Amino acid sequence: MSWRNFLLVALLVAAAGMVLPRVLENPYYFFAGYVVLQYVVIATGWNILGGYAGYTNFGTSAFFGAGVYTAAFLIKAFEAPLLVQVLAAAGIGMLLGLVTGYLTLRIQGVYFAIATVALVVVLETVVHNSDYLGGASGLTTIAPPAPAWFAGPTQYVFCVMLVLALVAVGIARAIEHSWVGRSLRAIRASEPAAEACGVPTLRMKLAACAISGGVIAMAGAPYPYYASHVDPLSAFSLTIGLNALAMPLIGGTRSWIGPVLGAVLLASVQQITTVTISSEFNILAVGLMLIAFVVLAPEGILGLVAELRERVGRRRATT
Amino acid sequence: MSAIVEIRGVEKRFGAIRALGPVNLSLQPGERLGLIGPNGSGKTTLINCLSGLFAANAGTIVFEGRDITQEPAHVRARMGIARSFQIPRPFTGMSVIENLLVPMDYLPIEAGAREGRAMEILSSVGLAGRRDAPAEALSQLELRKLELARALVIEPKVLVADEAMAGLSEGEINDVLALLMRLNERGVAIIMIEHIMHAVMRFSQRVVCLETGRIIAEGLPQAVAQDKHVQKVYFGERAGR
Amino acid sequence: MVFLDLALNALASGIALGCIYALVALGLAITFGLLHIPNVAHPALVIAGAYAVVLANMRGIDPILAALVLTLPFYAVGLAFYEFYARAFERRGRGNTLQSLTLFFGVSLIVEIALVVAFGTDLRSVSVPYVGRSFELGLIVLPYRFLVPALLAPAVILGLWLYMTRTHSGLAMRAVAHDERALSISGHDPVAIKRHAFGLATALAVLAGAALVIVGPVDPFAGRVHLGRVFAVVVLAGLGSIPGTLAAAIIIGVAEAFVTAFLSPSWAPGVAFAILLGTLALRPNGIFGTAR
Amino acid sequence: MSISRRELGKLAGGISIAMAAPAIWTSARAQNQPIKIGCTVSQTGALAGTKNSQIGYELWRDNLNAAGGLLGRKVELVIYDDQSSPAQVPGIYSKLIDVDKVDFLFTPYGANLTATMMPLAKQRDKVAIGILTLASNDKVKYDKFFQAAPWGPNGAEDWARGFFDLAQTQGVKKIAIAAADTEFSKTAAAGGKRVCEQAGIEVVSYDIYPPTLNDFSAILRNLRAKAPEAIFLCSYPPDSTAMVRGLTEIGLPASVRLFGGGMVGPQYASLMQTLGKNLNGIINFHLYVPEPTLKFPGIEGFLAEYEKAAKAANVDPLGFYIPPFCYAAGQIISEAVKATGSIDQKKVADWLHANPVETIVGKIRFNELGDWTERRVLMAQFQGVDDSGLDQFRKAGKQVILDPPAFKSGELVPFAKARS
Repeated sequence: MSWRNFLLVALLVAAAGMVLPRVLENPYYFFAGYVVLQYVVIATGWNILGGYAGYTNFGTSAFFGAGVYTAAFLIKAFEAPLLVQVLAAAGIGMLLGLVTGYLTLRIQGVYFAIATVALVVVLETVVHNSDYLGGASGLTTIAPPAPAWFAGPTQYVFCVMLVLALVAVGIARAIEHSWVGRSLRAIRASEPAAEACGVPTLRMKLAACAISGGVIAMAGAPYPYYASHVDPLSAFSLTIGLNALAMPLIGGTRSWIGPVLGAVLLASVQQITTVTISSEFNILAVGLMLIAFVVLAPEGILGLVAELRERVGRRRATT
Repeated sequence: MSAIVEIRGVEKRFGAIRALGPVNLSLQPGERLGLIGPNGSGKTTLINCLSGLFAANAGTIVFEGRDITQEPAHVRARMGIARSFQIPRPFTGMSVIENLLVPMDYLPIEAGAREGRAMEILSSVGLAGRRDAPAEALSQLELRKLELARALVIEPKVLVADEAMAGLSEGEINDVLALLMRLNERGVAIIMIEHIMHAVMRFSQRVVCLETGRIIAEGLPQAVAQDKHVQKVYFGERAGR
Repeated sequence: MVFLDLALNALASGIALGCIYALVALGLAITFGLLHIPNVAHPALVIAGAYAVVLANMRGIDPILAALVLTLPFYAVGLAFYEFYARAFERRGRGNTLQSLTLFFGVSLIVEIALVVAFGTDLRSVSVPYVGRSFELGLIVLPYRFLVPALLAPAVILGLWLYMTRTHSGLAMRAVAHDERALSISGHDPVAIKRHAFGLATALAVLAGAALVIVGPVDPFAGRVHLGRVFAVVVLAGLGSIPGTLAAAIIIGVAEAFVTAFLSPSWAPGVAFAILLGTLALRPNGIFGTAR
Repeated sequence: MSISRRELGKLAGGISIAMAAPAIWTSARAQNQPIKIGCTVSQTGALAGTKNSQIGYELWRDNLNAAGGLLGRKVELVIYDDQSSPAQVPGIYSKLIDVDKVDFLFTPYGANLTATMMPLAKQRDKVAIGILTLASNDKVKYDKFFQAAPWGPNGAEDWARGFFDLAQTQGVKKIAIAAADTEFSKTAAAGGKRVCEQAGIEVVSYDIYPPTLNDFSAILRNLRAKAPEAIFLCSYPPDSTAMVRGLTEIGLPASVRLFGGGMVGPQYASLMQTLGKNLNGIINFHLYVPEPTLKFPGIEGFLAEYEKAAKAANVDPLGFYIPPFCYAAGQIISEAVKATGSIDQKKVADWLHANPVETIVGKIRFNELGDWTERRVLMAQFQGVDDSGLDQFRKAGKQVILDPPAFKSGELVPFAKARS
């Protein structure tokens, strides 16, 4: 897909998203859609570091939670508008990515993954001990009302998340198709070789970590608006960290479309199972799906498609 | 003629173990140097220190009159110190030509000229026909060639070939040797680390032998090969008999 | 005097707590540290072990005794599971970190739900005669429900360490972490060794489960709170170092106990991870790891 | 074309009939459809221990349907798993309201989960019955929210007041407070602290600890030097167990006469069974205990039915704590619907504000925020418990009610004496 086509599709999606609340009346689809889009942003952000550069961030919820609490803080302190919250969250996320990256990216992959877990617990402990942020009880965040143009707050926050998702995917795609993406792929394949080719690996990894952190934190910013209440358990939830890596895996980590596919698929399945299987078996279904994917399509949907294409090509070649 | 590389008193320790040094070694521009020594003698450690993957614990490394001891590897690469790896490290997930574009991203080459330049290098190593093949699909020989091709992109002044011929057939060894010779004719100084003795001896103007991190012999290939000490540590009991 | 009392007891309970953390982390020290398989399902397996011990205890069997016997079926489960894992990944090429993480994430969800279905969601505990009493030595008062499982840790670790350093298959297991090719040249089947190691790690889960359920009651989701900490222990120890695991766990346990006693208990969970972050920044290979 | 005023009137009338027709048709059809009540239950995750609430709902539904339903219509429950995660709640409740078109709501369990659905309930104007959620309506101030649990008015501050009333009558001057770092416990601890300040009781220590803590020796040791006469503990099941064990392992300062208050855990059968006689002397809150002063009509029958269902579902076999209030939550709705003969949200809410409701947990009157007008959180002391198992707790006399005075069923025994 060329840049022009990509932009065209993105604009179409954005326009469709803006019109949707006028056509589709039932607000539930916007609640569910919000969650799916939120995961598109998270998975896309995660993939910039985890997929392109090959550094598994296990502590995605640290960045997500930082975004959530940045926004909650801004609502409580200044009743700041959503746009300000999103930008501030992205800034904090980038800063956090930079600091974590500086502390830990000099070390190899597995250590980095564990260090990010540590970050989650440290941030969660800080929030727990902060009375201003509500501690364990959380913070009720009655956000300013939605602009009149939107049918309701959910539709509004859905559209905001849609824009964020397009921005995130745009960033990921831009990186992927540029020299930055090429350097990150080189790092993923072999760091010493990349370094020997003149790639400033540490600087590139820091950049990827910061951008990735910024995008993930951005995904957390509208949460206070969406849920009207933030609490440390939701903001720093293990589920977010695990979904963030399961989704790109399911879709495929090599290209921007992979995390998008994975997020849409897994988040939809999760949304659907919770409201159709009204028992603990909804979790079981998700667990089985993850295992099935890893075993049957280890390179994700993209890998599967590539394999199929190759097979078809070979068959054509033989006949 | 002043040396292009000056290694002075370089040491490398891992914890309590001293893997290298102190080592003093200089390389003349356009020289062909063979680096030999048994496994674990510190050859790769030495060139890791030279290329900047390891920070030396002591000593200085001077390149073209400039102290580069504190420079990170990517800076040294851009200055003209290229290397290949003992075990080929292709950039998987990319095509062959894209592998060569990675170093070019950091060189002042015009965007339009890059592909042509990359193809030139691919042709020179005989990989032109594989330009769009994924790196994963290459054979052992092709991987070795890609490794060298990638090193050539930065137009090195010094090239370190770390066992570039391991696992190749006799004919393929000759291919690679010829390739390195052509490069050297263009003025590139080459350090060859190799276990295949006849290749090193044929190729090198000067040979250095390392053992337990120190240089134990240095000189003309024949002289080093005859050295009692070298024979004992390197060729083992059989040669000593 | 009060200070001394607090400090001594914080030290004692910190060490005890650390020993218990070490037990939980031990299986992971093998799977993650030696085999490089990030088994995030390990804590869930530990809880499954705890439930198995509870079942045995309902028939009046001592939890530690029960756990020792149960190591055999758990070992077998581990073997079977590794076989599945190996078929899914390793024989088809490499199983990268991301794929394994996702696989084990799925497994832990399934283990949790299986426990819910089998046992319900109520807290379960064991009854042992020594719970409720304490060991006293001078100023130190340490509840037996900590002391007994804590003593289990050094015993298990010593056994494991002797096994790893003195026996043929133990040495092979450590070798597989470093150089698989060399091992297969010397006539070992790396897959068999790894399978054995994975079985061993799973068998250790039931011992850890017994320790946890003696300390306090468990529910099917209790493994989640341990996940971060056990990984922290394994990394702090330097991957694969068995004695290091004990030392790192004790460092974390003591740090938590001192923060609880002298600062505020609410900061305790963060402290362990702050240590980890600091250590990783300063000594990337863990406190007891050697540079690679 | 000109239209006369009369014609315009006719036209308007025609349009309004045309527009109303589908409404009439749907309401006729709705007559045959079940009345739906929706909620989430934490079937998985950290709060999965509360999933026995579902049995409470189901028994209410079954009894009601067996007696002919509501307004001649069947009653149907729509229940989903919220995975103990507040993030799941808004989406699920929107599904309940907007897709499943439920008529009434129960909240999820607990305040953090409920906080994310309250604005939605208010926005969609659905009557919502609170399931043990503390102070959930204090901020939102929703006029169609009603609390099933007896926290009473100003719950955040006062729900555990009984403990402090007892402390005052016992002449306690120094109290220590410890709470798990969770929403319910911290709210309770903060409320307790304020009550103490008003009552002139000195709070000698105030500890917040992480809910994963399982070694309380440090906290208990720190307490020794401060010599409190009462300890107000707000804990969750795992740490409740650890603390009760700590009582015998480390021991309490001899000065302590009252211990307990806000512990969640000793209400659950599994922990009561595990801790057995270690519970003696502890004074702790409860919502229902089988004492003679609490013989509300229907409660015993309910517990008998619950016991059978619980066995099949592998959940808490006693069911004193949450399920009766889930049943009562259902009754709050069914009584109001019966009385008003309607499922109109406003009529139901107005009726509930104006009239008391008879339930299996007693007669409930609601104030303007939907809380019970009177606090009826029990402070009960474990007395004469042995290690014989669960059945003893089904009899009166094991958990003696000390407060509120109206329900008092026995006398306080000093802590040390109760444990000997």
